[in-house]
Amino acid sequence: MARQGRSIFALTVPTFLWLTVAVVLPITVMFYFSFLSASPFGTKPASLTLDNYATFFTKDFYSFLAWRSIKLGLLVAALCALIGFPAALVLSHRLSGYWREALLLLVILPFWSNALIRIFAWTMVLREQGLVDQAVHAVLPWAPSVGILYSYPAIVIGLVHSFLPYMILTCYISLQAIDPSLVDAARGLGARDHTILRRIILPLSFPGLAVGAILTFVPVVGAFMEPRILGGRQGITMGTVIEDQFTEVFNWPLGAALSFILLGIVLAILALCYPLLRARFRLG
Amino acid sequence: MKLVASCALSALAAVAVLVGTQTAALHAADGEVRVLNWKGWGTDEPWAIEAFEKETGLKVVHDYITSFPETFTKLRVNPGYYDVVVLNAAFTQQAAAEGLIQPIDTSTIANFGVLFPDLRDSPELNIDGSNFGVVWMWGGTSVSYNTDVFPEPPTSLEVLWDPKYANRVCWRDDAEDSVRFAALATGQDPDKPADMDKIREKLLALKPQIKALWKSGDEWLKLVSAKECDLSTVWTNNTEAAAVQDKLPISFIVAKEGAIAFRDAMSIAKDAPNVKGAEAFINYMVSVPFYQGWVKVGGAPVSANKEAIEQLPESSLTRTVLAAPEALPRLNFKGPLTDEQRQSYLDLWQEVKASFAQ
Amino acid sequence: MSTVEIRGVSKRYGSVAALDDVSLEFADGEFFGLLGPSGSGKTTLLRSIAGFVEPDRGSIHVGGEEIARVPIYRRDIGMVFQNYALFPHMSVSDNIAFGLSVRGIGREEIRARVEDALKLVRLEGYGERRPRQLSGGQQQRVALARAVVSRPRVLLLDEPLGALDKNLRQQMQIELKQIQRLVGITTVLVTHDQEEALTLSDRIAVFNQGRVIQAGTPGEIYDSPRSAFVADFMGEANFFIGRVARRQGDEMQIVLDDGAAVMASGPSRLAENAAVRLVVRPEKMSISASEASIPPHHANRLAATVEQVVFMGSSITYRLNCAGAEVSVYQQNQDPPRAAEGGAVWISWRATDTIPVDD
Amino acid sequence: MMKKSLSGLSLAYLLLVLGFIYLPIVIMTAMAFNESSSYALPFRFSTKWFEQLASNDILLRAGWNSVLLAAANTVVATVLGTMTAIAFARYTFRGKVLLQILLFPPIAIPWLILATAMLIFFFYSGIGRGLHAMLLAHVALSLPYVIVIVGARLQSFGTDLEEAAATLGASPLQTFFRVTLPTIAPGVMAAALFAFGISFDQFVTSYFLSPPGVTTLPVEIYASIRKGFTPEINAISAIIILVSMLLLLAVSRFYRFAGNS
Repeated sequence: MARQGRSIFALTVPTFLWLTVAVVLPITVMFYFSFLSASPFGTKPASLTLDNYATFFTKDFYSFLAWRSIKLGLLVAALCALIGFPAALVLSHRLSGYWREALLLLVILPFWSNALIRIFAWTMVLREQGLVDQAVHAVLPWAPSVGILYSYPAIVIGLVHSFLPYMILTCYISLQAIDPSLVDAARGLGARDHTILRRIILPLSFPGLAVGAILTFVPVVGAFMEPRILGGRQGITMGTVIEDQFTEVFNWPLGAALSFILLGIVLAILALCYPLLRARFRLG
Repeated sequence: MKLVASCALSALAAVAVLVGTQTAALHAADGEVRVLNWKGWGTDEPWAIEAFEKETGLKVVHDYITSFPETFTKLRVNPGYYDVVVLNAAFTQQAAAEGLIQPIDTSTIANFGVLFPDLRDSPELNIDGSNFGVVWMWGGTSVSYNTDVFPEPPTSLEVLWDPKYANRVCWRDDAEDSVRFAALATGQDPDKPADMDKIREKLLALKPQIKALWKSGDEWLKLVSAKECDLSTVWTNNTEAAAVQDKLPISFIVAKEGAIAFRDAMSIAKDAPNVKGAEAFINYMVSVPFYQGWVKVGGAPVSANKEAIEQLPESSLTRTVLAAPEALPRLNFKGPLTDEQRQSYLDLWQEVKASFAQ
Repeated sequence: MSTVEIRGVSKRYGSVAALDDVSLEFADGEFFGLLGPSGSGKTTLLRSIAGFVEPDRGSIHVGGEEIARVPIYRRDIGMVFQNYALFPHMSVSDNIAFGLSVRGIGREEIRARVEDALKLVRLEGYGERRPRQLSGGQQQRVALARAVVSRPRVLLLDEPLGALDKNLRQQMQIELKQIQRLVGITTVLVTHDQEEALTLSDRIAVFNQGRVIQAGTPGEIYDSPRSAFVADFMGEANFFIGRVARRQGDEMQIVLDDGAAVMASGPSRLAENAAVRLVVRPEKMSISASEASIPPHHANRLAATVEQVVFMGSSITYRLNCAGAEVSVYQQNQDPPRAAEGGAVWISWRATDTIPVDD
Repeated sequence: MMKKSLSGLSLAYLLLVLGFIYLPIVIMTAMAFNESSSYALPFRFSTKWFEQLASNDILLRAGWNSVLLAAANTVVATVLGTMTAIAFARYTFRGKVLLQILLFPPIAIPWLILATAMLIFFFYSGIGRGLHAMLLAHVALSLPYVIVIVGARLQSFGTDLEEAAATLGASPLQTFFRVTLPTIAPGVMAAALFAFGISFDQFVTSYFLSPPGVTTLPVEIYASIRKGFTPEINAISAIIILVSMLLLLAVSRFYRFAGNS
């Protein structure tokens, strides 16, 4: 046991310490701030209060926006899974050798480009007279103009684009580990494609799908850049509201309280799903 | 394995180089003037830095902000680092009260005398007899319009609410400006609006008009370039830059209800390591040659220097529309707001935006 | 090559005793089978020897050396896993060479020994293939070659043939035994398949609920099970319950519950009047159509009714009802069938084939 | 379905997805060659942004800083994250759930708030600002991604291979480098690529934690947005994407990281 204990210690302590210094302690400080009546370092004396948390419940639009952000997160995660899983399946089980490596790289690489520039590029695609519009008119000249920029769908497209690589990647990793002989065996037993998909591939690749969904859902709930630039008057989210508390009015306590409420909601949703996932697929 | 090893090695080398660069940056403090400002807001014009460095032998180092609250954060966490800080005059009092900036010995600023006295000696900058900021530039936030759509310039703010331009307004996503515009449009004092419900009503009524809510000058320029907006609320100097540099069909008005104006001033940070250098830099920044240069490259606001103003071309929008004698009385210079006001403005504006999204 | 001594080893998981005071000795070069139902502790013992499990109490000695403090990788063992655990990213040769190369053995020697190992398992020419490209039986042989190539002190086999189909399994059993004889490594086999254990092992230990129920040669275990569990687990057994009526030396007369008397012969600790459970192996019994045709040396005889006759090829299995109890009898497929379903017959056996067992 | 043949339909689908992913990248690159500084159309070809970039020392230096920082982050985050993922997958221990929960804040709390919190804490704890602080932050933000990505891969494999290696005489280190790592290499490489991306595009924390005078590419880009950034940014982004693409494609010729076929 001692030997194993040492290994665990050596494997986890660096990460533990790193996260403690860089995340836990700063967040603890911020958590403390969220109970202050005024911003620290300001001229006004600050006292402890629960008002910042109460604000969330007293102003109707906060809960409206929180719910909106969660719906957005679910929608984007679902779309990413819908688009990304088949792509990962093709990559992992229909391709091999150099092309598989190359295409996988091509999926991840755009992630290295600047998010702001990517978003501005989307504005050129989605606006009236933009690429989509012109493509539609090239085929159907009489069609009405289709500018979907500055709308809810534009936000969704931008976010799906930002997070799709996560989903493809995590699904790919799980799918790639499935032994093809398992599938051959199933086929030998007379299973059809959709049965194989449902009974073998989906359950076995579920860890990847679940991780992909978490990595998509969680950050989308707090996203502010894509909604703000692509959403027009639809662009307000919980993320932008929190951002404004920090950048516009220097109200760290309220901004922090709102973030912790959002974090709490996200963790609660994940906690609700966790036993379900664990029981069924031995996740984690 | 070799690949992993070589990756690790190159990364270690990278860390070493990084640490090297950084120490170099932190230790070359002598003979420097450190400026905290928005990026691309005059002080970092390459030709200006070159001229100043040549004249004084001092090196100019810039650090940038993306919002005013950030200025305060940066000053707090880097005490004794910055020399010159560019602040909107509405924030100068607060910075002075928090002890983040120090009084300026105006006798060392040769150009101090030729600044517009109204701007120079306003109570926002001259606090209890001490000058905490030297007024530098001023400009407006107003309504700009597409000159192809409007052969005749509109005259009233009401055009923003005109159903004819539904879905064609690009509004600056800023709580304070939004409230101030709505206050002007409803005939209230933008510094102390009495009827906030009226302002809420007015802003809620914008819903069908709004095409996009923009936050940075860059976003706005891209919107206008793509011909997304017939009307927008925007800084006047950005409008002029778009018209002159990007050749866009655009101009702005000072509406009959008025326009919002801002003043930026230069302050010296508390415990600035190079006060002399800071004074020299401020003096250069309010000089005629600097303004001349900035006007030439375009996008300059209005100088607080009486003599420099003459450098604006006769045809410039800034001169003919904003600084026109008949428009000047309609400008409402932003006064300082209390924290409570800022918070209530933001709450109001967020509530309005939430209803836009419903 | 070494002896393995296991002394008083116990291991608990929570309230469950996976190993309960187990003591065994494996002789040098011996092929030892650990047999038992799943969860009986046999795998836990194997993994304790390998080092994956640390016993709570007791000691394990290999070649006289206590190995509790020796890390797995210095225990000098070879192991074949149920799913073979071949390294998918290595060729067959590299798989086999792995144990040699981590010990820092020279390239040339490795090459030669891998060649030998491939020859040993009759896979010459397959060295460059990937494990995925081999059949199940071939993968099994690679796993075996990999485990023995570094001449470990002990070879551990964890259900090595479990993943193969029946024909291949029988063929591999023979090969496995041959190879083990050839390399002469002390070998421990874990299996739940009694036939496999009997075929391969020099000696067998039968496990149940964390304890060794009985250990001995396959013949001892099969012919003289000491308990009902062993008798039942090792092949098929007919059980009778009765009471010792009379005892004289090694001879005993037992009266069954229905009043019939049965003779048993052999050493026993049972006193007169004690309750007793008897086991008779189905192949030790004969079926006779009439009392007269019962073989004369069969001291025991009972009347029964045939319920089912199952033709098995080399033998025939009769299922009979004998005074309410179900009895199975195997007969060689030599003579014409002695009874038809529904017929009344006699079953008989020798007194020495009656085995009294503990409950 | 598992035949390694590529039907037209699945290829078409993959290309469609790739097209979706690359659409903005293509446009970004095209705008680097467009004369307008504000993405205005019609398109007029010009290389002036590349010429201006060549003489823009600040942007070039920022770009170089970004590459170095991202490289350092990639190595540290990948190594630490892989270690932790292994501990998660192979052992049960006290504090495991706590550590797993600790992974959520860096993903779930908006980076702006995290960055502010880091700035305050680093300032008062004496860690200060600078590249070391940026590295501290970037690694913390990358770790959760590395751990889940590598973890997903590890979960697909049992402990058998590692046990087999141990019985064959491989020490834990030998086992790790010769068995575990090659098996999970696809996951580790993918995680490394992500870690690089997270750092390379990391604006908020870099911005808050960079001392004056030391900037990275994203910091330069965001600081420019009040006045408007020029397509020089597109030009440098296009160059970086193209160079890394060629580099990685070349590497993948020699090194398999998409997994064993």
